Amino acid sequence: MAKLRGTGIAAVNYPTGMNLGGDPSQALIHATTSGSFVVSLSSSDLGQGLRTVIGQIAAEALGVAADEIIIDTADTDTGPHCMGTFASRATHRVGNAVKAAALEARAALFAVAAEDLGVCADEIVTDGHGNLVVAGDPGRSIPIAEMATKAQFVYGRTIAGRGSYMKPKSPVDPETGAMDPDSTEAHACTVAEVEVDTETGQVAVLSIRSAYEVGRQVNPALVRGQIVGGAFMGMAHALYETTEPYYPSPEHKPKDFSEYVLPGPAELPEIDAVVLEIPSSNGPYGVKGVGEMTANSPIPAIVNAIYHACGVRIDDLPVTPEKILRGLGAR
Amino acid sequence: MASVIVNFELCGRDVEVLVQPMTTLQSVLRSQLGYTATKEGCRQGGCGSCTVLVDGEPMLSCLLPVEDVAGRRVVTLEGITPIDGLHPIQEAFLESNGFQCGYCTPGMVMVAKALLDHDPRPSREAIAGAISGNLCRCTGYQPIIDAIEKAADRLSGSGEQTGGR
Amino acid sequence: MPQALNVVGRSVVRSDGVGHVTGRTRFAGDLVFPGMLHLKMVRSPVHHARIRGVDLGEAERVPGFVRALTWRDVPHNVYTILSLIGVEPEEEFVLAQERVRYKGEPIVAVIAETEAAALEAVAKVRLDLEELPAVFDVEEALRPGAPVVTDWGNNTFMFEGHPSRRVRLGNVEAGFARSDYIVEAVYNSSPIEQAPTETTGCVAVPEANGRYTVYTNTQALYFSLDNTAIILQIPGKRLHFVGGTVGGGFGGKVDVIVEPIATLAAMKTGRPVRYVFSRSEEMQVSSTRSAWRIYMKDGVTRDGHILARKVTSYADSGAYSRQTPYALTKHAANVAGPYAIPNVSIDAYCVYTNRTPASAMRGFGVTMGSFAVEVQMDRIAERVGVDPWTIRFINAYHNGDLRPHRKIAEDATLIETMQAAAAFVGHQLSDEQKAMTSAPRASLEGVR
Amino acid sequence: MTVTDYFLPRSLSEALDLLGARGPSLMVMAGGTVAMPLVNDGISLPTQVMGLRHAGLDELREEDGELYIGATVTLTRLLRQQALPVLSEAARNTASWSVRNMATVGGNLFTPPPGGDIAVALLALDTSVALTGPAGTRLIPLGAFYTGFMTNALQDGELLTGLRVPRVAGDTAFIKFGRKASNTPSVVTVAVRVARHDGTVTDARIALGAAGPHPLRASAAERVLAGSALGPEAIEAAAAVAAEESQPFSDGVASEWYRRKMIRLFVARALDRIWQGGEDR
Repeated sequence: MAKLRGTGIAAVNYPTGMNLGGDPSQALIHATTSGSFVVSLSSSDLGQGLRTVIGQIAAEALGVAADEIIIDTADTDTGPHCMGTFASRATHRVGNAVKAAALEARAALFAVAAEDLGVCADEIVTDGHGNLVVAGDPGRSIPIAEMATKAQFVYGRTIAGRGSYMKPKSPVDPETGAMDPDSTEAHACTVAEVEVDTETGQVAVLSIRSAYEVGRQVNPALVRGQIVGGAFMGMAHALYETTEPYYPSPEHKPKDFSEYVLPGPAELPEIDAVVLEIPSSNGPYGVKGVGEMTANSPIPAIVNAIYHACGVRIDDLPVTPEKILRGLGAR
Repeated sequence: MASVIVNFELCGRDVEVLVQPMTTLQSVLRSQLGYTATKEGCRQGGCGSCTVLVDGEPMLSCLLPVEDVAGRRVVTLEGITPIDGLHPIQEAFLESNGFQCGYCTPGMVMVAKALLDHDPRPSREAIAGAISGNLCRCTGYQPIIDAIEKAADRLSGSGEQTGGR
Repeated sequence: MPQALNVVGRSVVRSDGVGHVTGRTRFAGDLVFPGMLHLKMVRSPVHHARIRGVDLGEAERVPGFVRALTWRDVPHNVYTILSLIGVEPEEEFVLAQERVRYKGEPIVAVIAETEAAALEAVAKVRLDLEELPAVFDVEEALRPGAPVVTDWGNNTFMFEGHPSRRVRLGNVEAGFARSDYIVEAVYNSSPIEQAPTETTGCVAVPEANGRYTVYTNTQALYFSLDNTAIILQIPGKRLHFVGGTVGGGFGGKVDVIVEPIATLAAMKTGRPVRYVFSRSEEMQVSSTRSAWRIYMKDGVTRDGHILARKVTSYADSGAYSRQTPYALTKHAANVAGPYAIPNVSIDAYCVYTNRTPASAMRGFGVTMGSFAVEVQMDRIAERVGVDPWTIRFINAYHNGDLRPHRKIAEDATLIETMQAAAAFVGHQLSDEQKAMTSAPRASLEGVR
Repeated sequence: MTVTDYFLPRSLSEALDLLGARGPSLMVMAGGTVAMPLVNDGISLPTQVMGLRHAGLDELREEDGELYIGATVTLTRLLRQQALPVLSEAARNTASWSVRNMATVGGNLFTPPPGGDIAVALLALDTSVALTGPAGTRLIPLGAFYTGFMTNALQDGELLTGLRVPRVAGDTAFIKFGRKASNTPSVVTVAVRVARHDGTVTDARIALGAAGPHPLRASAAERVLAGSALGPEAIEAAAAVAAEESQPFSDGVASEWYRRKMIRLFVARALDRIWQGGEDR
């Protein structure tokens, strides 16, 4: 029984946001009487942590702690329009909208704080710890929470903001394909190690190690979650998954998880990554989208590693043990 | 058709339900009793998201006629969640980001609970084996195994123990 | 000077985490309403057929049966998924009318007091179908004489007058002529299911004020609302969509398949209606990542520069195009890869077959393109006789480069990312590779 | 269909009475891991169902060197018993923990291929099944229980009540090969038992799962081994014959072509494991 090891790489780019643009997202923010902020959206959290990440962006812009943000999503009666959670767009698009709304709310807060502190609004800064401070005069400050309460009950003012972000829709030239397909691009390079059993054709993925460049990370733990989960999904795509096991024949279409073959926890390889942060020019705080791309580079990296291991190049996904055995037999 | 009355213990309290014959425990929990932590991912026994403990053993509530658990002790995720705070297993899942969408999480936590009750210090291989019937499409399992390992550390005393009962 | 950040960049604990680990997070399918009815679908048992008749007689006699819906009940019986962003044609029926074009296509919606009654009634609907020849292979589907899936005589989607989404830069034939090597391969993938743990579903509830609240796990709340309003021909203000908590999406919950019919059922019965896919529906009927066939031909110089790339891609859209045309455009924009190639010709076809319709999935249009490109890069490296890292450094795009879609690159970091990966795994790069950056080239000579 | 009656008999006689009274339209279910998915999806629409979970058929005991396994003994209990490690091994490689807590040994005999891994191990051990009807219990070899794809030797009014695993000579090996390491449908399941005397095979069993319409024995391959000196040559020959005589099928997990290759490989690997282990005890 021969077990052959090999290493493969792949390097990819991935666009952030809907191809060609034209995909708006909007946000509304208002302060509560106790100085927390409600962010109203109609954006869906698929599990990637949209609520958390969007809350962090709002908190950053407002100068408050993340747990002062209440995310109210998703309800079409209360949340303004969002195109949807797909196309690696949410952190970029919704993030930009929320940042804009937060800055407007911040300006409203500063205006009333200026009145309260007897200074010009542009003399006020946030200290990152929930306080409004007169620049150059740290002694003169007021907690944001207290200022928000006073805005309601003493000054009768609304601390609120609106935000919207849309990259205008661009056309495609039907002859040349000239188009503007992205807002920014993230990158990944993955190195996969595999072991091929030449008698069964089975592939064990030993490791998937990657470098990612995803602009600014809003929440590194959640970025890592996407990278690890995406690597596993990429491995599943590369080696196991198909709704048409004999494609293009429609026979033997799986109907449940016993027939639709997915790797399980016992197939988990070592998955690790290093992340570069090179801020984008148009994402909030320089973000790029990372949600979708994480399954992409592992697939060719694994397929290239299989070739390196046993000299069989399979160009037909998924790379099942049967295809490898047939490939070994044909050599 | 005549409905039938079934009594069983649910999370420490006695419940009595009136059901059509062979209604699943899953359906009773979710639709009649409001115990919606028990999820519905396939009703085929293939995803583990409806896992509950019956007399301490993990079982799939989608495959269990509720009549079969008459007189037995059923524990769902609601039953191990303290009123305030979290069970150490839940805390470990939270800290390790052992979930993304959260849909498989109740089943994962219930299997983890049963595993740690049987084997307080499982190897990573044993953890992977225990959760092999629980599908997670988001995380790639790594953070889930991390979370269960962390919970084992805490519950068996090498880490600080908080919350839970 | 970059501002110091206080919250962005920190791994704060997820704000919905406690809900998830306690199971208190509420998903759409967790909701139960008094008087709630259940909707199950009668689906085509064959891949392609003319519908001669539907007999509901026996189904109507099942205890608990409430009513059935056929295409005649649907005010505007076509899906309009991309019409909101201007992509035509409207071609997919909400409930099949004269023909079914894939196995599993919905024909009759059955509404009953319990799920069991709905399932029994579904089993008792009699379909009279005249089976038609079916086509499953993308290239076969494009040949003359192939069974026709669409209503317009061929199996091709038209992109502004062309049967493919085209990208043209330079002159590929001239590029091939100047090349030392030609590297050609064909890459295939079969369809993949998003397989979220929570299946697609919703509950539609009539409200006292004449509106309908729809609790749904859609990835796009307004998109679903607007499409539902069009299909039901009611003003959007009568709809209130609530969601935001999705038990895994991966693109599979963008299709607006369950909400319109569930809402119609609620309108017709005056009661809350639950329509949640079974796992087998999610597996067999919900849209997939499409299958791809990608022909790739590259002209390469002896020193490893790719001079020309010609790509012909076919996406197997299945019986309806849903969001696949969008993916073809995205595919065409990206299938040259993160490399500087002066002559590019891409034709990407959206092909109809008698298969479950494909639609969005994570990496839509790009995932299989990246697979093809990156396996192709290894083929080129082997042909040129350099290692896989080197071929990628030689061809990596820089800022300032003209991409095949004619946008100037401005966020290129492939080189830095590869350098980081090499360092991470301990691969030794050459001094030249280590010194490279994605900064604009000193002279465009380098890119020819 | 809406079930109108769900019976949970508390004894075998009660179960037999119900079966007699209700006839073949009474669906019989034990652990529910095969039947309930079909009911949940509306593929199976029974009106009357009998669950055997509380019918007292869950005895697991050793007597006179035999292991008696009640039909509703769960796979978890089979896994934990120590009398026959090969059965533990088979149970460990079947389904997931939660399913093993519910699925029964008897039910495994009714699981369509590629399921039925426990039955493969039982076949290699010359197991008999006890079929009990109004007239009493008859014992038939497990191999005779299967009559075709999803058909068996049960007669109207009979229940499968238990299994008798005799004390048999020889060494055993069990290998389940699937697409993944655990909780996997079988590509092929192999159980072998080889008795030897002074290096010569005196008795051999080769049982296969996912290699035909039901778990089956590769009898021709067994004959190749019998009387041979167990070693690479005999192993290769037996494996080749086993692959040839089996009737593998294509499904979503593996093609017929691949299954046949793997039958040959894993019969050889299982026999090799016995050969490498040396002659027993």
